[in-house]
Amino acid sequence: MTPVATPVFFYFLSGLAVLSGIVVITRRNPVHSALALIVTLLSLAGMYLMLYAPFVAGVQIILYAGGIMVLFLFVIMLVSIERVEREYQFNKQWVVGILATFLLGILLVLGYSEGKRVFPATPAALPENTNTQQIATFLYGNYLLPFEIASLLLLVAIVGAVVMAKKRI
Amino acid sequence: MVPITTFHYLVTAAALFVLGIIGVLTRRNVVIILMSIELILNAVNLNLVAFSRLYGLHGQVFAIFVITDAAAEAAVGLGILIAFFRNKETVNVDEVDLLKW
Amino acid sequence: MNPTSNLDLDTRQETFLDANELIINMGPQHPATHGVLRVILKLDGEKVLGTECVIGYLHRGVEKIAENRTYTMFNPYVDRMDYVAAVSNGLGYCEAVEKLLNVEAPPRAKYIRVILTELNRLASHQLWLGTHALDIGAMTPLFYTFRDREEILKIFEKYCGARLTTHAFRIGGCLYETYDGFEADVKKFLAFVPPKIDEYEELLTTNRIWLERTKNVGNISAKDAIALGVTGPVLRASGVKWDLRKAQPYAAYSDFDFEIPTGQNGDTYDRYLVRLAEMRQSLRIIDQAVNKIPEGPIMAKIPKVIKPAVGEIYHSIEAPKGELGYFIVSDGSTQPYRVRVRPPSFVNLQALDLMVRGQLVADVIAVIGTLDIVLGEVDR
Amino acid sequence: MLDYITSYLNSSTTPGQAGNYFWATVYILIIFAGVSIAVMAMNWIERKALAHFQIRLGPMRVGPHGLLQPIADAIKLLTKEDIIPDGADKLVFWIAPLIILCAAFTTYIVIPFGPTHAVTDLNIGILFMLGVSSLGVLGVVMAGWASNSHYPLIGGLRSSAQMVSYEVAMGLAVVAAILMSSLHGMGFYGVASNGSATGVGTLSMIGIVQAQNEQQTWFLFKFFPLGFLAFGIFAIAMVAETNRAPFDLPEAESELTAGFHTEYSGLRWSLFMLGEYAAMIAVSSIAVTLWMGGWMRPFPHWLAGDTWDLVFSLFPGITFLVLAAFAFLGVIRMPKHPLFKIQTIGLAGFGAVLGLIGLVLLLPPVRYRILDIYWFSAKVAIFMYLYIWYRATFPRYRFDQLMKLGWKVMLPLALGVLILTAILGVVL
Repeated sequence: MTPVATPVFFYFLSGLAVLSGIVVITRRNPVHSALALIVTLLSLAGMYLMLYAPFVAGVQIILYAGGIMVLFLFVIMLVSIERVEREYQFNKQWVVGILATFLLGILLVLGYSEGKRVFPATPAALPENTNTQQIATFLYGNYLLPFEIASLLLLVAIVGAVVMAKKRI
Repeated sequence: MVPITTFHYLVTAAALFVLGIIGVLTRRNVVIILMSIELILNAVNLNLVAFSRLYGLHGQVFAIFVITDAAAEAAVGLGILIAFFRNKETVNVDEVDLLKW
Repeated sequence: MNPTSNLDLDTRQETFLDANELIINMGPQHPATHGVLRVILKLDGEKVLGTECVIGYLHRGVEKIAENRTYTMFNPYVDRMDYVAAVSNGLGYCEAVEKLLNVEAPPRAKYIRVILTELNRLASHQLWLGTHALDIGAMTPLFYTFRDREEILKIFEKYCGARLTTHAFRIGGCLYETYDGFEADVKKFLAFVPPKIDEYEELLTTNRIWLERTKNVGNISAKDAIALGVTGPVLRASGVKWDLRKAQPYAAYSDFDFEIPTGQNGDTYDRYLVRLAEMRQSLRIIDQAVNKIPEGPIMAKIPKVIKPAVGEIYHSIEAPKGELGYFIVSDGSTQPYRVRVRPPSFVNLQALDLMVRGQLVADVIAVIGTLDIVLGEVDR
Repeated sequence: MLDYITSYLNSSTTPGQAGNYFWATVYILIIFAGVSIAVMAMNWIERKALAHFQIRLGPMRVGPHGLLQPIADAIKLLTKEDIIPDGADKLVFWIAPLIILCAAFTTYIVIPFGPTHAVTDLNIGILFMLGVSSLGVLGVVMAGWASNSHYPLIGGLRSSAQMVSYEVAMGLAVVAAILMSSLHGMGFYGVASNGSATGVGTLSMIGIVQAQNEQQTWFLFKFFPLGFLAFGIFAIAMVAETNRAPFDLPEAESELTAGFHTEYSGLRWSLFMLGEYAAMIAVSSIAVTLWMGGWMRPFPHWLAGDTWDLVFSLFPGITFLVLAAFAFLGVIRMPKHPLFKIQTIGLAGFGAVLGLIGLVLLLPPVRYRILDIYWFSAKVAIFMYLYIWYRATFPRYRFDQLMKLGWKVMLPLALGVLILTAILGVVL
C-alpha cells in the first residue's frame, strides 16, 4: 500500500522530530528530555514506515522506545537529579560549539543539495510485503559476520555494564 | 506541495545530527549527553534508511546494526554514569577530571 | 520524636548499584501494618537495611485507667487491648485478680472459660490467617476465614450478647450460665470447622508461591527468640516447646490431653504451620471440654466489694499471640495500685528488626503479618 | 449508501490494506467503543466472579445484580476532584496515563477479529504489537517518577524491571510461533519445495492465523510439547506484562499501597484502569491469534462440512439466548417486593435485549457474518476468566523471585523451545 498525503505526514513527522530534538538538548530536567527523545524516536519510526522500511520501524519502536529509553528513565531515577537541575546547564564552550555545529550543518545540507544530481531520481523498487524476509536474507546471508560481531558486541556490553555499575560482583 | 524526495529526509537527518552534536558539545549533564548521542545515531539511521530507498535494502540492514550498537552504547554509557555518580555524587561531565579512582 | 534514632544513617553500606538509601515510612496509614503501626524502613532499593517501629498511635492509657477503676470496673477495659482475642484477655485478668483474692472459680466456670477461650484462639488464628494471606497477596482465604470465624462470633453473641469485646468472664467465675443448646452449638461447630481448615490448607500449604514467599523468610533462631522474650506460636515455630497451658496450667487445662505443635526453622512458613496445628489442637481441647463439662455453680463466693489484701501478683496465660501476663499491685483499697500488662504482641514486635534485616520490602509485610500483632495490645 | 456498505462487506481485505480510510475510521471507532464496553463488562464480571470465588455477592445495589455498577463507578470517577500533588512534575504526571492508554489502544489496530475484520494488516503486525505494548512501560515509569513520592517510585522501578524482563521471554515465545507459521513440511525456511509461498513465515497477524488454517492445527498443538510450552511461557509472561496477580507487584496493595498510581485519583486513575484492562484484552488477543487459531472456529477441518458449519454458526445466537435465560432466571428469583419492582423490570428488559440480540444473531446472513468475531471474542473471554481466576487463587510473588522466574526459568526455557522448534521445523 502506498503512503498517502506524503508531504503532510512528512512535514508533520519531521517537524515533530526536530522540535522535540530541540527540547531534548535544552531541558533542565532529564526526564523531560527523555520524553521528548521518545517523541523523536516515534516520529522517526513513522518516517521509516514512509520509507518502506517497516521492519526497521518496528525494531525502532521495540528497541529504542521500549528498551533503551526505559533504561534511560531507570538510570535517571537512580541518580538524584535535584542538585544537578539547579546548576548551570551548559559548559563554557557552548558558543563555539554551536557555531561550529551550525557550520557543519550547513556543510551537510550543501553536500546533499549538490548530491541531488548524483542520486538516482527514481527510487529502487522495494517490495514492501517481503521487506522482513529480505532483511532476514541479508542479515543471515551477506551480513552474517557483522551480525555475529554485533552479538559479540552486545555480550561485551552486558559484561561491561555489569562491571561498571556494580562495585563488587 | 513539492513531492517529498530523499533530499528532504536527508535535511531532516542533518538537522537532528546537528542538534545531537550541539547537545554533546554544550551540555554538562551526562544523561542528556547520552541522549544527544542517541539523537546523532538516529539521524544516521534516518540517512541510511533514506538512502536504502534509493539503493536497496543494505541501508536498512545497517540501520539495524546501528540500533544494536546504540543499545550497547546506552548500556555501557549508563553503567559508566552510575559508577561516576557513585564516586562523585554528580552527573556533570566537566567534573570528570580523574582517570582512575 | 526523632524518627531515625537507631538507624545510623551516615554509614554507607555496600549496596546494589550503591544507589541512594531510601527512607520509607510504612504506616501509620498503610494497608498492611495491621492498624497504626509505623515502621520506618531504611531501604537500599528493595533491601531492608534497618527498621524502626514507632508505636503509640493507639495508646489509650489502659494501665493508667486501671488505677482509677475498681477491680470489677476495669474488667471490660482489658477486652479492648487485644480486640481479636478479647476472651483471653478477660480470662487472664480475672484469674490474676482471683489469685490475688485467693479464690478459685468453680469447675464448671473453668470449663466454660476453656471452651470460650479456645474458641477465641481459633477466631484469632483465623483472623490472622486471613489477613496474613491477604498481605502476601492471596485474597480468597480472608473471606473463607471470616465466614468460619462468624460461627464462633455467633456462639459468643448467644452466650454473652457481644461479638467482639465480649466481657465474658467475671472475677470469680462466669456471670452467665451457658444458654440452652450451647453444647449442641459447639459440637456443631466442631464438626463444621475441620474441613474448613483443610480448605485453607488446600489453598495455601502446598501453593508454590506461598512456599516461596514464606519459606526462609523472617527466620528467628530459638536462642534469639528466647533472648528477645518472644512467646507464643512465634517461639514454638523456632522449636521451643513452651506453652503456658502445659508449663503452668491455669483454668482447667491440666484436665485435657493436647499437644504443643512446634516447628524447626522458625521461618514464616513454620509459624503458619504451627498456627494451623494449634487450631486443630484447640478443636481437640474444646471437644474434650464440651464432652466432660461438669455441672455445678459457675460463680465462686467472692465479696461484693473486691478489696484484695496488700500484695502483688503476676499471672500469665497463653493468649493466642503468646504469653499474656498481668502484674497487679494491690494497696488494700478497692482500686489496684498499679496494673502492668505484659502483652505478647508488644514483646513479639521487638523481633521485627532482627527478622527483616537484609530481607526485602515484601518480606517486611510478611513478617509483620506472621508476628500476628494487634496494635491495641501493643500500644494499650 | 446501502450498496456501498454491501459492496464493502463483500470485500476480501482489511480497510487499511485497501486504502479505504472511511471504513478504517469506522473500524477504529467501533473498536474504541467496543473495547471500552468490554472493559466495563470485564469490570463487572471480574467483581462478580471474584465475589463468587470468595463466597460473597459482589455488587448488588446499583441496578439488578449490580449491572449498572460500572456506569456508576465511571460517573463517580469522572466527577471526583482531580488532584495533582504539589511536589509532582505536572507535565509528566499528566502525560503518563495517556501514554499507557494510547499504548494499550493502539495495539488494537492490527488485531484481526476476522479475516477482514481488522483496521489494517501490517506485515510487521506482531512486531508492531509487541513494540507498542512495550511502550506502556514508559507510562508506568513516568507515573512513578512524576508523583515525587517513595511508594510510586518503587512501584515504577519494580514494574519497569518486571515488564522489560518478561518482554524478553514473551518475545522469544512469539518468535517460536512465527517460526511455526513458516514450517509447513518445507525443509528450509523460505524455500518452498513446491514453489508456493507457504514456506515463508510471516509477522502479519492475519497471516499467522491463515498459516494455522493451512497447517490445519492450532500452534498450541504444533510439535506437541513445544507449542504448548511456548504458549505457556507467553501466557505467564503476559500476566506479568500486564501487572496482574500473581505478578501485580508494581501495584501490590499490601506493600506499596497502590504502587505507581498511588497519587492518582479520579479521571486519571480511571485512565490507568482502562489502559490496564485494555492491555489485558490486547495481550490475550495476541495469545489467541498466535496459538489458538484466532477467529477460526474449533475443528474447522476435522468437523468440516455444511452440517457442522450450520451447527457452529448457531453458537453466537445460542450464547446470547442462554445469557437471556440467565437474566430471566434472575427475574424469577427476584424478591417479590414492591421495592424490587424497578430492578425486576430492569433485569427483564436486559434479558429481553439479550434475547433479541440472540435472535438477530440466529438470522442466516447475520450469523455467518458474525461468526469469526464471535469465536475470537469467546477465546479472549477464556483468557479474561483466567485472569480473574489467578487473582482469586494465587498469593503474590516477591520481586526477586519474580526476576528469578523471568530470567532463570522462562528465558532458558523459551530459548530451548525456540531452538527445538527451529530444529524440528527443518527435520520434519
